[in-house]
Amino acid sequence: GGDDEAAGAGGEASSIRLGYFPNITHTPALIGVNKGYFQTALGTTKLETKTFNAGPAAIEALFSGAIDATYIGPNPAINGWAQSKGTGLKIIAGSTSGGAGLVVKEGITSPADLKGKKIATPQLGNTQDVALRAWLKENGLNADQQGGGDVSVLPQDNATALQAFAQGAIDGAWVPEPNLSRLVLESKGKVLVNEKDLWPSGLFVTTHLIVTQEFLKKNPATVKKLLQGHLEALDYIEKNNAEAQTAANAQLKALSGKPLKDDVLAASFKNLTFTADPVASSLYTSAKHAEDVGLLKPVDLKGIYDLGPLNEQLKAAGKPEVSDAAA
Amino acid sequence: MSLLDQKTEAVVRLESVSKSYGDLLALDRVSLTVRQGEFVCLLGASGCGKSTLLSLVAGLDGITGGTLDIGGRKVSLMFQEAALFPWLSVRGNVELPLRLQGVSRPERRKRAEELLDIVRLRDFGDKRPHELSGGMRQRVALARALAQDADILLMDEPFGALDAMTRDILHDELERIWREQDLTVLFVTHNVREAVRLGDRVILLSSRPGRVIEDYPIAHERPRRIDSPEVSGQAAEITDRLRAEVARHAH
Amino acid sequence: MSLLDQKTEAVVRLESVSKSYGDLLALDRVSLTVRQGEFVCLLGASGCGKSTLLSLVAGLDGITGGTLDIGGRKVSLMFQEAALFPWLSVRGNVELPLRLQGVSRPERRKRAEELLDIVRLRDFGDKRPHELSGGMRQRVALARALAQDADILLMDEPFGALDAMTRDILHDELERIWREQDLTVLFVTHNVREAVRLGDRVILLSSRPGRVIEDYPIAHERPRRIDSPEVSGQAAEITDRLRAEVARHAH
Amino acid sequence: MPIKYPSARAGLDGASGDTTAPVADKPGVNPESAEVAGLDALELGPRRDKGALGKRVWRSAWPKFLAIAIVLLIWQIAVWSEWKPIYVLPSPATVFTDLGNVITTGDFWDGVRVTMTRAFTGFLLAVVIGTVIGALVSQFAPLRAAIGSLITGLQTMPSIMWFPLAILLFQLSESAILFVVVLGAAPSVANGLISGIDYVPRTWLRVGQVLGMRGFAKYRHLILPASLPSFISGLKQGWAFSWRSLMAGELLVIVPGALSIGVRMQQARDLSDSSLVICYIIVVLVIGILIDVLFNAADNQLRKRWGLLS
Amino acid sequence: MPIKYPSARAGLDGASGDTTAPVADKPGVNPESAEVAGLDALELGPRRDKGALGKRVWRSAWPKFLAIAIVLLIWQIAVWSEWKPIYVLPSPATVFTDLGNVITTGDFWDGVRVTMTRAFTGFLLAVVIGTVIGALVSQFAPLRAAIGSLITGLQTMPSIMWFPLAILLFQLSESAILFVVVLGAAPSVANGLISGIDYVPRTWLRVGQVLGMRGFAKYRHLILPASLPSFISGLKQGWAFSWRSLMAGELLVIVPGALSIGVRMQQARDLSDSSLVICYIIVVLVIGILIDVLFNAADNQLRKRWGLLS
Ligand SMILES: Nc1ncnc2c1ncn2[C@@H]1O[C@H](COP(=O)(O)OP(=O)(O)OP(=O)(O)O)[C@@H](O)[C@H]1O
Ligand SMILES: Nc1ncnc2c1ncn2[C@@H]1O[C@H](COP(=O)(O)OP(=O)(O)OP(=O)(O)O)[C@@H](O)[C@H]1O
Ligand SMILES: [Mg+2]
Ligand SMILES: [Mg+2]
Repeated sequence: GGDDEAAGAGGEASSIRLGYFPNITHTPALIGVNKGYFQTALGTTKLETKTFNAGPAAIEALFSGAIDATYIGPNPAINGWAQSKGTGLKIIAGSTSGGAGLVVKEGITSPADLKGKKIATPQLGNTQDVALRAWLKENGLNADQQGGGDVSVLPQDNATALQAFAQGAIDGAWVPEPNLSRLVLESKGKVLVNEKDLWPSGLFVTTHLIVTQEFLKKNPATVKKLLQGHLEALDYIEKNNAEAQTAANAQLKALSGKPLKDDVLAASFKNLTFTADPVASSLYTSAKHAEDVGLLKPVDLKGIYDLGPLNEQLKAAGKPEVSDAAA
Repeated sequence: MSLLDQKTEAVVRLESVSKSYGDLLALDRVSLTVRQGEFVCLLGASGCGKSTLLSLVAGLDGITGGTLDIGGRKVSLMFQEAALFPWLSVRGNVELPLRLQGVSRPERRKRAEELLDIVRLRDFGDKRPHELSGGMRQRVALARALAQDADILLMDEPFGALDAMTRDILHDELERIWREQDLTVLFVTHNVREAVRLGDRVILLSSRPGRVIEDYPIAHERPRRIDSPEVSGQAAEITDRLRAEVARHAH
Repeated sequence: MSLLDQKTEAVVRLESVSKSYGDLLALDRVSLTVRQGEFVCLLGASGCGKSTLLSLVAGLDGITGGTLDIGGRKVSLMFQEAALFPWLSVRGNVELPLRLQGVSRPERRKRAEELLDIVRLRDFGDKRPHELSGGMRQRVALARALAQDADILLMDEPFGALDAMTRDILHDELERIWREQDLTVLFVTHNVREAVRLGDRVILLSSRPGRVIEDYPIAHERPRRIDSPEVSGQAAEITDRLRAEVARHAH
Repeated sequence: MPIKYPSARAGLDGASGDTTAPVADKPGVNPESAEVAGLDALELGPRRDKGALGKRVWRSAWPKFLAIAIVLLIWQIAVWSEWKPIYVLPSPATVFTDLGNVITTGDFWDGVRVTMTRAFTGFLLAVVIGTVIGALVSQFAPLRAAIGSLITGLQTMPSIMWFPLAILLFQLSESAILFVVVLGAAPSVANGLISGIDYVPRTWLRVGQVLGMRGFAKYRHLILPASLPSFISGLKQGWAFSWRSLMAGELLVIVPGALSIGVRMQQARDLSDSSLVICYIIVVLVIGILIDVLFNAADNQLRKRWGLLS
Repeated sequence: MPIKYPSARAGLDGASGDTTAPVADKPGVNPESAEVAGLDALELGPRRDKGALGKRVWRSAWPKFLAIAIVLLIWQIAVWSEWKPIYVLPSPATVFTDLGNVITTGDFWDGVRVTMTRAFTGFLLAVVIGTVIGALVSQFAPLRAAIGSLITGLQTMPSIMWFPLAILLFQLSESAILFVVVLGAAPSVANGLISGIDYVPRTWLRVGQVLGMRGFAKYRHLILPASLPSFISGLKQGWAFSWRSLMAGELLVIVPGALSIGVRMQQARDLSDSSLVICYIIVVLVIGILIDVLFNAADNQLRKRWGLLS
């Protein structure tokens, strides 16, 4: 693993343990594993993958030294950064952008219609939750953390939210893909807000890749190779979109037994953008919003990114470099 | 046995009653009639089926063959082991049958005190069963059985764990209650003198499988004394018969 | 009591032993010496503290006052209730003490058969305790107590639930075993004749709180018969004394 | 008869516990009646409670303190050894500071109130339902054959699997949470009762039959008291199940108002705040221990009555 | 002595169960010894098992079928009434088709194998640990004072709260899952044992003391058998806890290859596939019921031995 004894010459580890979720927003990881890009790039370094169902468990595993790197959403990354006082992890690349929004019941057409309604978000204080609250505030509606206010915001896990929506127990949900598409396709929900439209360039971070600082320091060469595999996976998705869908779904099936339905898969892919750009500005803005609504203690995110290795790889491949600047 | 003279009503009637536990035959065609107000004592070797007979009469077990009829009368059984309920105080145990009969609380209390008085445990009402000696527990069980106010009283070695003196006292008390309430009593004991002291009839059961082998009518005048020559004499006679019976099986 | 002649060793020595349960004084300054090989019978009213005395000697309860010394000898106690273990067969119950002594399986089996033979339950080894009658259970408990191979045998009304004949047989057996193994026996009973039949001495306890009030040496030649005139005579004498004692308290 | 000495002295002897025997003044004098009459009254009131109480409290307290001290020590040593980074394994000091901050907010106590209300309501419901089901199942052979084994089956079902059904039946309401709690706890209660009933000694059942107990009276006066030990143990397990189910069930719906303990625990995890996670672990343990103390009090009471505790 | 009639007929009588009394040929003749000797051998072999066995199976089967039929009927009626959309409440037919598809894949059985292996390993570990802890706690008063109540406290802790600790101690491994399972189940086992030990009748303890039982022998020959009923009931509860913990714990780490039941359940939920969710509810119920059948067999065996079941 990424233990001391594994740190070889030239900053190469004998193995790397990579985490990701069996989730469509983690497509680059799914492809990279499915197509073997990571292992090819890593060469003699052994790749061990672990899958998680939720961010907190991935962070727990990362901090406990059970994994070295993981794909993860922006929220757990910020929390992990804050809890470890900026010593636990670094974001080294973007992976996925977009693919979230507010789906509501038939009959709700404007923000004003949401008054007195119940809207689910995946978890208090996560990106979608913050996005919803910020959006509500912009539209003159308030919602408190205990589920009260003009709009009742209810943190619920995705499965519960989907069921509750299907049965009419909630009026809407601000969720990421593939649940967005499933609410639309399976439960006849309507997209009231596509979060894409709220961001300047239409891009906002959904998934990125993080490593422990310790691993990054000890094994920079391995990290570079990991990034190489990551970029190759992204390349493949860009060039072979249809095959990428199939491959991602095959990996999902291998991990979870059941693939996504084709229409959901296609709709989700349409909403998602796979890019190495971590869209740093959206992370900062989102964190700012979270602080504004009191869901995050003020946290200094300076230094959370280490895009050096990524940019080296991008430069080598002749692609534009990315930036961790706020705007 | 020619007890078919129907001067009083037959209260318990067994005709060729058999009982087997699996393959073990405990009672073999026992026929026995107990009339209203009779005090019948049962004697027999250990394991010959006396307790089994009582449990059949009480309806606790089903008979394997024959007919048994008690005419739907209320039966009270005092078990061989005291079998008190540990979660109730002594008084609670005695009051329980009264409670089940729906007797009011003060009335219940009064009756229980009386009964505890009879068994000489007036001061132990608030104790719990585990705080009593073996003989005391047996007496509480007696009080509980008496509290039931049944027509037929079945008693399985009720005084086995008592000293001679306490036994004498309770003999008198039991006789008085039996008289006053016109009870029908079926009384199991190993003490032949006790049987002769108390019974109108003494029934001898054979060794397993139990069968009725003798039926002694006891004709002495009451009140009797356990150490009177009449009682001793007849007891000696019955004891000899019993010994002969048990000896036949002792290989 | 002037039994301080040390011709044989004192095996059980109680000096002013008292025992109280909470505020209830069960034994009051009991002094008693039992010598090696002696057969001592205890008589007393129900609830006078006989079982308590045995449990103190067996070390099951702590004394409240006085001194008690059994010189670290092995004690076996046969309880007033059979207290067999329901999860073991009859044979298993009898074998248990042997098992605890580390006796080998075939040896154990043999000993258990012998003991069951002694208590006349040879054919019931495979039964479970709940399939036995009250008297049979008591006999199993006796066999279990004998299996313990102790120096001091404490017996709490061991034959209370047995018919006269079975009792006689077991008297003989017990006497034989006591002789052969040179046991020291402390025997509680309510049957005065039984006490005279078996004992070297008969100790009379007063009513609660128990105190030693008489100590009768029994000098008749062994073997004795329970219905012999000597036994009857002395039993009558002791019974009278006992009645007087119990009557004093019967208000 | 001189009646005063023995009873008075018997009390003293108990207190001092010395080895001299209590003596009646004149041998042969019978203090029985007075003593017995006197002691019943005595036993009702608390006796020798001054020094003994302090001693008893101390006897039950020191092992707890020692255990806590040992745990804290090991924990602190693990922290000192820098086995894991401080943000993964925070020091006891950090955690207790955090805990202090948490429990001094009124909000927290509101949450505790909300959660405890749900826990007790759900548990009581579960006890009622479980008792009825347990009694019926143990009474009717066909019912036992039909659903006896289902009870354990239901017990093994993770609470979250009931969410769809809960939402289906109760939408997102308090009732949905209670539904999950009841489904979690009732089987335990029922199983405890069934096991207790199955092991009621046959003699007692026969006594009951002779006393003419039928139907409800039989349950009231015989079956329930006789199976109480097992029932209480079932209740204890049922409580644990109901609490666990509640912690999951509270995530089902957030009723506007105070944040329940279940939600707070989840949030502590979501924030990857190990110190806060440990805080809530401690909170849940303390609540569990307090409830256990209640159960134990009931249990000891019972054992004392049954003569199993001296 | 004529020895053949009584024992031969006794067997016949048992089989025919008629109401005529078995009679010895000549009154006064004693068939005791032969009969008793004969019956011991007889009782070892199964008796009257032909017709009776079929009858017994049927007696325990029809209520089950009836119960299932009733549930299916209510369900189908709910579906027919179109109370909820079909994708929320699928029809039994859909579910059973799905179930058929699921259980005919080898993959599913691999998953069952993985999960059952974990369940049994974890449970066995929990039993060993729980038994040792239970025995120690019930034996040593200070230990009980120290951690007795903690046992229930631990029981109430939701499994997910142990995840951080599990990962910390065991990384992402099978051991981490087992850790969660053991923490879930061991307290139940311990509590069952403690409650059993606490209620061992005092007389038996005294018998044990007189027989000179000490230490391990006392546990082996007295305490364990005497507390077995409560212990088994604790095991049953422990199994339920361990299974629930396992369902949560399996989400901790997904070992590539066969998908465990816990993961499959979660995924069925994640996919909002109600039919699949119900499939897995059925699977878990069936497993739970099968395990309960095992426990019941043990329990009935025990009750028969104790003379509580005729
Ligand atoms: N539940 C049972 N199962 C099997 N056999 C039994 C059962 N109860 C009693 N027996 C057997 O039936 C026979 C008669 O038993 P019972 O208890 O009636 O004897 P008893 O006359 O009361 O003896 P005792 O004087 O020793 O109490 C015994 O051989 C006993 O083993
Ligand atoms: N565990 C106990 N707790 C409280 N009191 C007890 C306890 N055991 C016995 N006693 C009391 O001690 C006294 C003596 O009891 P013990 O059992 O020794 O009498 P006993 O002589 O054996 O009587 P019996 O002949 O009836 O068996 C009784 O009054 C009884 O109530
Ligand atoms: Mg009997
Ligand atoms: Mg006694």
